[in-house]
Amino acid sequence: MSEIAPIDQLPGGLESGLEAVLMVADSPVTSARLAQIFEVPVARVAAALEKLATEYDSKDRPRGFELRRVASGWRFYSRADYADFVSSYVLDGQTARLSQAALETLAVIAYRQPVSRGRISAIRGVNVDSVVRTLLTRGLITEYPEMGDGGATLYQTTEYFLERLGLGSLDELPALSPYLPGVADLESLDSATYDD
Amino acid sequence: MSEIAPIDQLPGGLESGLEAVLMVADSPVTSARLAQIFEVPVARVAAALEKLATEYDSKDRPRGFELRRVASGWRFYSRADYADFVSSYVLDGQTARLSQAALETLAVIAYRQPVSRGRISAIRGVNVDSVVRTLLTRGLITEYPEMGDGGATLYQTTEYFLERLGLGSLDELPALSPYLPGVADLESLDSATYDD
Amino acid sequence: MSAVLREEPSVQTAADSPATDPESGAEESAGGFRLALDNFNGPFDVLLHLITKRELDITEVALAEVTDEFIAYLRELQARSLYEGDDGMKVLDETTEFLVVASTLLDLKAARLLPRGEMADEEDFELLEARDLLFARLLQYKAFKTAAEFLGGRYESEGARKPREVALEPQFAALLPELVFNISAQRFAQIAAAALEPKPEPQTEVGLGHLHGANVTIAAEAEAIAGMLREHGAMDFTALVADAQLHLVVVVRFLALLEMFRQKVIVFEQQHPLGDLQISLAGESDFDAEAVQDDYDASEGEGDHE
Repeated sequence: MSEIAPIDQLPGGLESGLEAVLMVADSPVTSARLAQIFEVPVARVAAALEKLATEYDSKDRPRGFELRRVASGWRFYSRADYADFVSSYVLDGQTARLSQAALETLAVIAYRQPVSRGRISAIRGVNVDSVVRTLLTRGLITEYPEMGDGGATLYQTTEYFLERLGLGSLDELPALSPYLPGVADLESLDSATYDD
Repeated sequence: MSEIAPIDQLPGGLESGLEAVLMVADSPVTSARLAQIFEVPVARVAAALEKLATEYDSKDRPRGFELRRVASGWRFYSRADYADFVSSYVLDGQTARLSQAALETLAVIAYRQPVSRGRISAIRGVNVDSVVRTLLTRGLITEYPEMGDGGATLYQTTEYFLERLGLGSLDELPALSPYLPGVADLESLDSATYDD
Repeated sequence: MSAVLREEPSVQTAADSPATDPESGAEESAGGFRLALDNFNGPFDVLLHLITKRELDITEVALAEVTDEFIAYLRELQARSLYEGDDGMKVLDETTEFLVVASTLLDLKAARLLPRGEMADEEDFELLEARDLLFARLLQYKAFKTAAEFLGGRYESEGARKPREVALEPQFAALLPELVFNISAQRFAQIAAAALEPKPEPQTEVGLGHLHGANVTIAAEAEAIAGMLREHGAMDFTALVADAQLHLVVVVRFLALLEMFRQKVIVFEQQHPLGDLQISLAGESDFDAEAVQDDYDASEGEGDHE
């Protein structure tokens, strides 16, 4: 690898670059992956991450976030000191019920799994990003281990979902046909209608 | 409100507290809501947010993230300078762009909302049904709760539209071309020629 | 390793099949319209392009000057669709707006070619009005096109930043109130069925405003009535509208009769109570059909839209 990587030519350099990626990363990112992204040696990434983490923890002015290394890599977390405030933010306005939008999205996922968010959006005719996040947070759905076409993340329902619905397995999901009069072959109809 | 709020007794104070809450937020948070959480005046929150945003933008060492005010609230974003690296992590690569047709339709809706498809078609001179569907699926527009004349469905832009375009509110849209007759005149022009 | 959370556009891409490239503008409509939109977004877009190409200022341009090129574009469009195995007329069917614009342009051009006479003529005014309307709509379209450029630029530049929208940290997720989710499997299936059921295509709203009632005017119908009466002598109303293809013609002929009666051009005769009214010309009639029309211009608008 060259001594001067592209990231070195940007203001803030590698450290800011790492911050940028980690700020939007949902799951922990390994330093190997980061090294690949920035085309720099892993050791350099590791050192920069350690330096950032220490900087955020500074006694003078601890940041509200911390950079922590967990088993699978590095991720930003909110700092524990402020957990009370974070909790009151998280709990504020939370309901114990699923919204109609969440319920419908869950239903689409249950009967079409594994399915991408793009496909769900196409079926429901609205953006489902935030609803999918809610369902993930609630443990009703999870990521499917394999990617869909074009690297899209696919979703499937969880064991917890089956429990809550009182079902032993997905096979016990009631058939849709009684509720869809005149639709003989739902599968083909569905793909014909929404794939474009 | 007391002069010394609970957050003031923690290291880092209000600024770090704000960072902590915004770190877990998945949509913009208003300063009013933050003021409530931290039991401090809104003005103090607003000042602290501005200060943080400026600090992250520092010329010496711009952070990899920025704190921005969009739609009605504040939110962390990755800094645009590092977009190449961020998108190579987010890997989708297919940052779906909007077609010219979609952009024109979005513009008509943004400036004329709530507006029916018939009216949009009249202005653009083409059928807009499928473009409207695309915009709905992307979450940039939504149906207006009330029907227009003759039961036509009306459309309006969403909060997400503002977020996605980095706008604080619809007022930040630039004025339409100075050539244009006043809005009132146009209304009558549209309806005289193309009733929905 | 992928994030649970992706930026929104990526998600949507999966919904856009390869068939609809959001880039090309070809998504406009499923039918022959695609072709029209290969390069342009409808007639105004073409017109603007032609005007810009000639370096004309839109505020001053004589629209008649670009007529030939516009018509040529339409022809090319049709030829290309024929070549590609489409029915060329289908394209035109779906692009009536193109035709409206084309015909207005042709009118304007024709007016320029004709010797300049006195401008008091009814048709001259209509032409001016059509031109102004087209002009106003073109300006309006241009304004929105400019706004679209702004939005497009914004969309692009903002796309370079990604918002943080990550899953809740586990310790906070654990704080959420226990989910109330006691719905029966049957009910759940019903919700799924409703969500998966194909939505009815939104009704295509077709602007009828530009269909000017097949140009039915009181003057023309009064002429027609006079002609029939001259040829056949007395007739009843049923006979007078026997050849009418449109309700509109029936209505307009009725109005024309009232007007002709008012001008004492025709007389009504009733042989016996409740019998049919017989209509005939009143002697040597040299009524002025245009005058009949003028009286109706004030209230025009509803009448010639069907």
